Amino acid sequence: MAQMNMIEAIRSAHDVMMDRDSSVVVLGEDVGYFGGVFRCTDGLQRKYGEHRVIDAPISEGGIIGAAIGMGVNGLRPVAEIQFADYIYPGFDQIVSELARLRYRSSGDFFSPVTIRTPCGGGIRGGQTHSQSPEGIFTHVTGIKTVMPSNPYDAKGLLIAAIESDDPVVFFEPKRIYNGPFDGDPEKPAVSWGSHPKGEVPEGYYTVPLGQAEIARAGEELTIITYGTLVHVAIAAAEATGVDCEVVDVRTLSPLDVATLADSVKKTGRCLIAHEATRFSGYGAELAATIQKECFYQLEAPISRVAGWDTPYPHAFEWQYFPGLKRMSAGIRRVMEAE
Amino acid sequence: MAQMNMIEAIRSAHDVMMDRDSSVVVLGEDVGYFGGVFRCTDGLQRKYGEHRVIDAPISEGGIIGAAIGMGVNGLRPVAEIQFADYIYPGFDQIVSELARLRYRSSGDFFSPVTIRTPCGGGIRGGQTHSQSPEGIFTHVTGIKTVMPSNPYDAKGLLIAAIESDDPVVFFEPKRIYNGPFDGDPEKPAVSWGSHPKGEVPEGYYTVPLGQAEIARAGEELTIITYGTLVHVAIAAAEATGVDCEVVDVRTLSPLDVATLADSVKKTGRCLIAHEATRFSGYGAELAATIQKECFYQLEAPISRVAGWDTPYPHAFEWQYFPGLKRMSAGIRRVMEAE
Amino acid sequence: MNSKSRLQIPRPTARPGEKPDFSYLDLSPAGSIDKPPIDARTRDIEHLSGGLVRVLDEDHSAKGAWNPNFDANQLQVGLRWMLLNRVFDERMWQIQRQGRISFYMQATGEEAVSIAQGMALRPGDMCFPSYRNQGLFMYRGVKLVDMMCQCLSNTRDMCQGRQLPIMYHTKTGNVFSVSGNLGTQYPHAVGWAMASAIKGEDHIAASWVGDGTTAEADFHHALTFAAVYQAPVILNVVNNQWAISTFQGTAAGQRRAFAARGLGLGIPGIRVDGNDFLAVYSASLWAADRARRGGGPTLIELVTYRGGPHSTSDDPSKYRPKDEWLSFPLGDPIERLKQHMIAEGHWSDARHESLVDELRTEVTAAWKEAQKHGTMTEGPWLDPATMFDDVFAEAPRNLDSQRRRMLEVERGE
Amino acid sequence: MNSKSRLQIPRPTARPGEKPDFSYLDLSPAGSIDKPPIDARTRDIEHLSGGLVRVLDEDHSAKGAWNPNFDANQLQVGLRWMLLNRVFDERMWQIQRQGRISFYMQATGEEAVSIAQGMALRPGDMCFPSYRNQGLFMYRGVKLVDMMCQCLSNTRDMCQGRQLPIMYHTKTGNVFSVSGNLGTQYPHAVGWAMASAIKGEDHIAASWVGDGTTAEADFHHALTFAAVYQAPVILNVVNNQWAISTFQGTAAGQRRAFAARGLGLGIPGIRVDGNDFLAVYSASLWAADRARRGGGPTLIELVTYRGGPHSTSDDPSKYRPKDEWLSFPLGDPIERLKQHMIAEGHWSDARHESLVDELRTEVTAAWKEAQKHGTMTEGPWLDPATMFDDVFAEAPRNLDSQRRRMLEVERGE
Ligand SMILES: Cc1ncc(C[n+]2csc(CCOP(=O)(O)OP(=O)(O)O)c2C)c(N)n1
Ligand SMILES: Cc1ncc(C[n+]2csc(CCOP(=O)(O)OP(=O)(O)O)c2C)c(N)n1
Ligand SMILES: [Mg+2]
Ligand SMILES: [Mg+2]
Repeated sequence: MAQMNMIEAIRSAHDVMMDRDSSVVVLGEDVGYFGGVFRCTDGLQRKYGEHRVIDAPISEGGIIGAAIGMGVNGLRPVAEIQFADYIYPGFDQIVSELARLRYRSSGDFFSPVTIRTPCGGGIRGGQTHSQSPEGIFTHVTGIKTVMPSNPYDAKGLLIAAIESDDPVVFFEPKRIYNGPFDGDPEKPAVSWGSHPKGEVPEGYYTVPLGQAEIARAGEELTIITYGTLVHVAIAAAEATGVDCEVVDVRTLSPLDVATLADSVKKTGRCLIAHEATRFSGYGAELAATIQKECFYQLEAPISRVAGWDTPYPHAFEWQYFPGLKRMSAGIRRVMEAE
Repeated sequence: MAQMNMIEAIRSAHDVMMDRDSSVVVLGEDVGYFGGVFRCTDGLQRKYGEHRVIDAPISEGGIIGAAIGMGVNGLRPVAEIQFADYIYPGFDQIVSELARLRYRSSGDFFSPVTIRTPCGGGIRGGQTHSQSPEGIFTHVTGIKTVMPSNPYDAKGLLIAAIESDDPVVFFEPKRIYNGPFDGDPEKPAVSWGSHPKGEVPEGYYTVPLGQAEIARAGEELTIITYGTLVHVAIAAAEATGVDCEVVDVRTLSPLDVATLADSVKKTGRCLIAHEATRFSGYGAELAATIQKECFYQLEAPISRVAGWDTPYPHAFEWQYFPGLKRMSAGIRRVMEAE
Repeated sequence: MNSKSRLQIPRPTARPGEKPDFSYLDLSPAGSIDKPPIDARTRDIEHLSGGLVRVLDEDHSAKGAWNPNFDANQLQVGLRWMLLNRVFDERMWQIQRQGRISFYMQATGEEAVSIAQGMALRPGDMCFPSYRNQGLFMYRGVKLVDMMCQCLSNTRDMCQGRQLPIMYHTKTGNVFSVSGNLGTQYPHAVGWAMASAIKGEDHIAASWVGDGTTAEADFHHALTFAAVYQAPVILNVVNNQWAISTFQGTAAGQRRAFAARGLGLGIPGIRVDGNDFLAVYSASLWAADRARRGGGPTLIELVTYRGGPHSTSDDPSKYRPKDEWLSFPLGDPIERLKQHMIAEGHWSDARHESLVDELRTEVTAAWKEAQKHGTMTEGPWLDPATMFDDVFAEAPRNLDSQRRRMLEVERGE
Repeated sequence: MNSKSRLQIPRPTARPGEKPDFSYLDLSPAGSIDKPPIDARTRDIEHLSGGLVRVLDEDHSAKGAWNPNFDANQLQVGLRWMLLNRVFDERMWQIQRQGRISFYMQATGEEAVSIAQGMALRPGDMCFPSYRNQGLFMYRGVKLVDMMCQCLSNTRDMCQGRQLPIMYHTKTGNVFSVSGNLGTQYPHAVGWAMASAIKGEDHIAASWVGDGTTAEADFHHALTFAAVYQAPVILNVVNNQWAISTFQGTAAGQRRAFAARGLGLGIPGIRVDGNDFLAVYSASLWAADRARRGGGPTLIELVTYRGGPHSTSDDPSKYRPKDEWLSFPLGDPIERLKQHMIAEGHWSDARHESLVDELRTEVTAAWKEAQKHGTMTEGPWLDPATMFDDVFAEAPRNLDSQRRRMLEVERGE
């Protein structure tokens, strides 16, 4: 099997789908001739032409609005928003139109748009290149929200997203585009080459939407997380010596409650982690759901490890990022509670 | 003291502040000559002139963007967004600019904009005149999010919001503009005249931001809610005969955790209610916080009563709205759990 | 503060109690505007955005290069649908006033827009309407009874009770779902048209927004994308002078015509007498041909007047002179077409009266039929369980369990 | 699908390996455009958006009605600041390449924009810059060392480490905080200008966006509000031909000049040779005077070329000919002003060299000083506890407790 980093896996997902289905088109800022600022669409325009890989004006609202219209006319658009921090100008089209079109027309119209966008910090991008706004989208019914944590899932989930007749907002944690990251910025970067999930089939396969995965089996405590923090959680399990079960949510909405709840019922303890700011973040929904589902099994309050409730500060990236230290402290906090 | 409904109370807050502070200006669609589609700014243009009560183009993004610039230049703008369902075109300016300006300029620049917008259903407005998007805004750090449940609070909180140097998004539950509503659409409408919180001083006063209030004292179960559902909760307490303590959150962010947690520690049971869709709604943050703060006192899982995870359907308003029946069922659910 | 303010606040020419004044409208005499070839360069046809394309003259004759030279039958088709639109609106307004539907919006005075443009487009062309394009739905085959059932949110409602009245759609008739959010349909039309071009088809798209809506972001997005990719699309601005209480000057409509909004992007604009059925048809056909042959987008401004209140929730006497419509120099589109047909010998007052009667009967019959499928107070009822359908292609678990919960509560469990 | 597609995809005139081709630029000879009175009606000055206002001629003389007739001192002031901008950028670029700051963006080739426009505005006027207006910050009094400290996110950073390098602001210098989000500053400028008018003051606002950014919603919002209220504002589009890898045609810049974007709203536009220091100054002063006297907004397009990569994260050799800048017909603004000054007898190569040396020394000194306040690798350090400040005017409880938690974790508690 091929070794791919997340960028290559995402590119490959595009390639596979554009090859299989001539209705798949790609649009976004700098995605065409240049191949995207993160290179996720590199080579696609050369292969599929500029009528299917389209350089768009700098207008996130226009990109999503036009993509919706294309989708209504039988295409299957994949729109790239250059950074998740810049998705807000397209927010109205996502919430008011994309998410509701099928509902309001009783299924007569729908638009199978996939919106891909890199999110998260840890690349010294400052507050406008580091945000994790996924929680907001999970509150919008009618769209699916996805965030992969590795190349294998990225490709499989992206193919599933493109194939889905439902709109999907697909967040790509850019900190792990090139390799997993365990939350310690002092350590040398590692590549996906040595990671089992860096093995990615060249061809078509899917990872179904709506299914969480146990990323590390364990007995003492469940860490529910997704994206970059999956790797931090695994590292913190090793670092603390606590036998954590790490659940990778993968599809944030709709949520695979059963996999999460089963794990917490088993371990009796739960830590929830994400990079996004804590207050009203997606972790709140996870905590609310788990306390409800697992109340009688919980031996300690559910704890959250998350970005602080501030914008992402350029200078204090590592004090802001919920890295190894904070994850470990969170594990200890939950383990110590009785 | 005067009797006011919520519209009159809101209008009075504008009037008091425009009179006290010549830097207060009002802008929005149809707010000027016409006085607003809900009449909240009626008479203000006649009194303060068209240079301070400004009819704006239909451009929520432009209204908020321009208001930010006005605020930077020493004015204190109060912007009306005609329906909360139409706030999304201004979302980028709120999230990326209004909420972050003080932070990114280390306090050198800020813009004290208040954004008022009617929210919620129950007026046969269909899915684009009924939304309750407050949860989304509570995830945006740097702005305060407020929703009053009665005329007295509405005026006092709005004055506090206008005076605040921080930006505030101020949600007005339109279902209770003219009178409290206990969630039973079959009952005749009642007016604020008979409600103690319909007594509103004519002049200046504030209800401080960031403080919850006990709307009904009780011992058996705490219902945490806000806006229209405060009244439904009180009615459900009576209907079920359960001695509920109803906490009116009032300021959703920043949250007055202590008042909420103290109540739940006392009662040992907690029901959270809002009209917004449930998944990743603001109730999730409330549940996540309360389970953490009150874990050892909780005798039952925290339960949520909320709008279903669908758009607000025109025909099924009363099946959608978390009214008396659902609130009562929620109370019983929490009381029966052991 | 007022006294020193230097801000310039646009003001309508007349408010309640004042004399209506439409002197701000730049009018051109019927037949005075040339009709350029459809492959003319934008730069060479800028003047079309400043003048006013008119065919029907004061003396009820049809004049000039834009005259589509309709035969009697075509004229009668146009008149019939405009009248039906008017009669339907009147009836539905009454019905709302009786409390039998929750909301309604009329297109009174603007019927030429939907009908003439509907006729100028081909069935395979896709329409992205605003809420005032009910005429388009009718003309494109949606039955009156189905429109009424939508307004009733009853068991035959095409939206299954999910939408406010008038938010119609028709998949087979190629009219997109009306949105409550202003202007969002504009970039959809452009994207749809881009897809049509990508697929090598010659269907075009058309969309409609009001004068006030031009201030929204989507207006700009649509124009930009249409210009960049030369999308085969007609972008219409229905300038009915008012946006609820806000007159067109608050959307900068007084400095320069809305038709000129695309010029800076290289999109030609035509300003048309929106109450002149023949002019509207002809300008739209010109733009459609242009788009279909690869000439790209056209912006059409349709100058008209919102004859009625904004909606059943509105009271225009609060903000404009009661008799303003009567002074509107472009009159009433139905009356103008009728007089033209009479002048041409194709029509008479008597035939007109009997057509009105016939349409009223048709509408009454439809209303009777519609009520059989349920009203606000009487069954049959839509099954509330359906409110959980179509959020996604397939209901995920949370929706399924909420559906069960809802039914339990409704059953009092 | 490709073969049958009829979509029109805009294409730059040259890609890597191809011969640069700027034939698409409509150029006017220096001195050939008239200078209308500032109270001219928009309709009468539309031609200003099509031509190209130029003062500096091929022979280095200054020509025509737009010549501001600067004396030697004014010319030297302009040259000095443009050079400082260039020298500063070169140095900061190097510094980033050495890994000593995380990111940088140059204004190479576009220095006339910030400096000439800075000079044309009054100190009380408020600037809402884009990320390529560092020259404005310098000219308006921000010390080089303070700009460097911002780029270092060190203890003297005006942003307290919260922003990416180059996102400066100065309250006293009246330059707004640079945003990472494109175009958001445009409506701020209009709102600020509206407030100025409301307060009866005669300060104006100015803002800058790039060619690519014109496609964003905020561009439209700003123009609309500016037109409706005749806000005293200058809205600049810096057309440097590229938006990262996307050429200006993808923002519809090839069909019609960006300067024409406001015409449809009644906003006059001037297209200016953005590399002609004198023309930029003069056109900006004209627009400023116009705004100050109640004439409303002006849109200025500054035709220039992005001489360097988009940012330190970019590699333009991937998408445009390496030598494209060399062929740019409007040359380099610094070189052009220098040659003019030499031609006028105010300057010499030797003086130029020594000025460059002097500025380099100044920049080096500033860099030395800046590092004393902390670098990425060496202290002093900003206190991380400050990251919880200024989210709100006063930190609410959750932020206070998070601050404590953060400090505990950092201390290993
Ligand atoms: C995004 C958005 N903002 C505001 C509204 C509220 N609203 C509904 S109709 C209307 C006026 C629209 O005027 P115009 O575009 O001229 O269309 P007309 O009603 O005259 O046909 C407004 C402000 C809305 N529906 N959507
Ligand atoms: C809202 C938003 N979308 C996308 C980006 C990413 N981005 C940064 S600069 C840039 C290109 C801007 O080009 P232009 O407006 O021409 O300005 P220039 O860089 O040429 O000065 C893009 C797409 C952004 N910063 N903000
Ligand atoms: Mg209108
Ligand atoms: Mg550019």
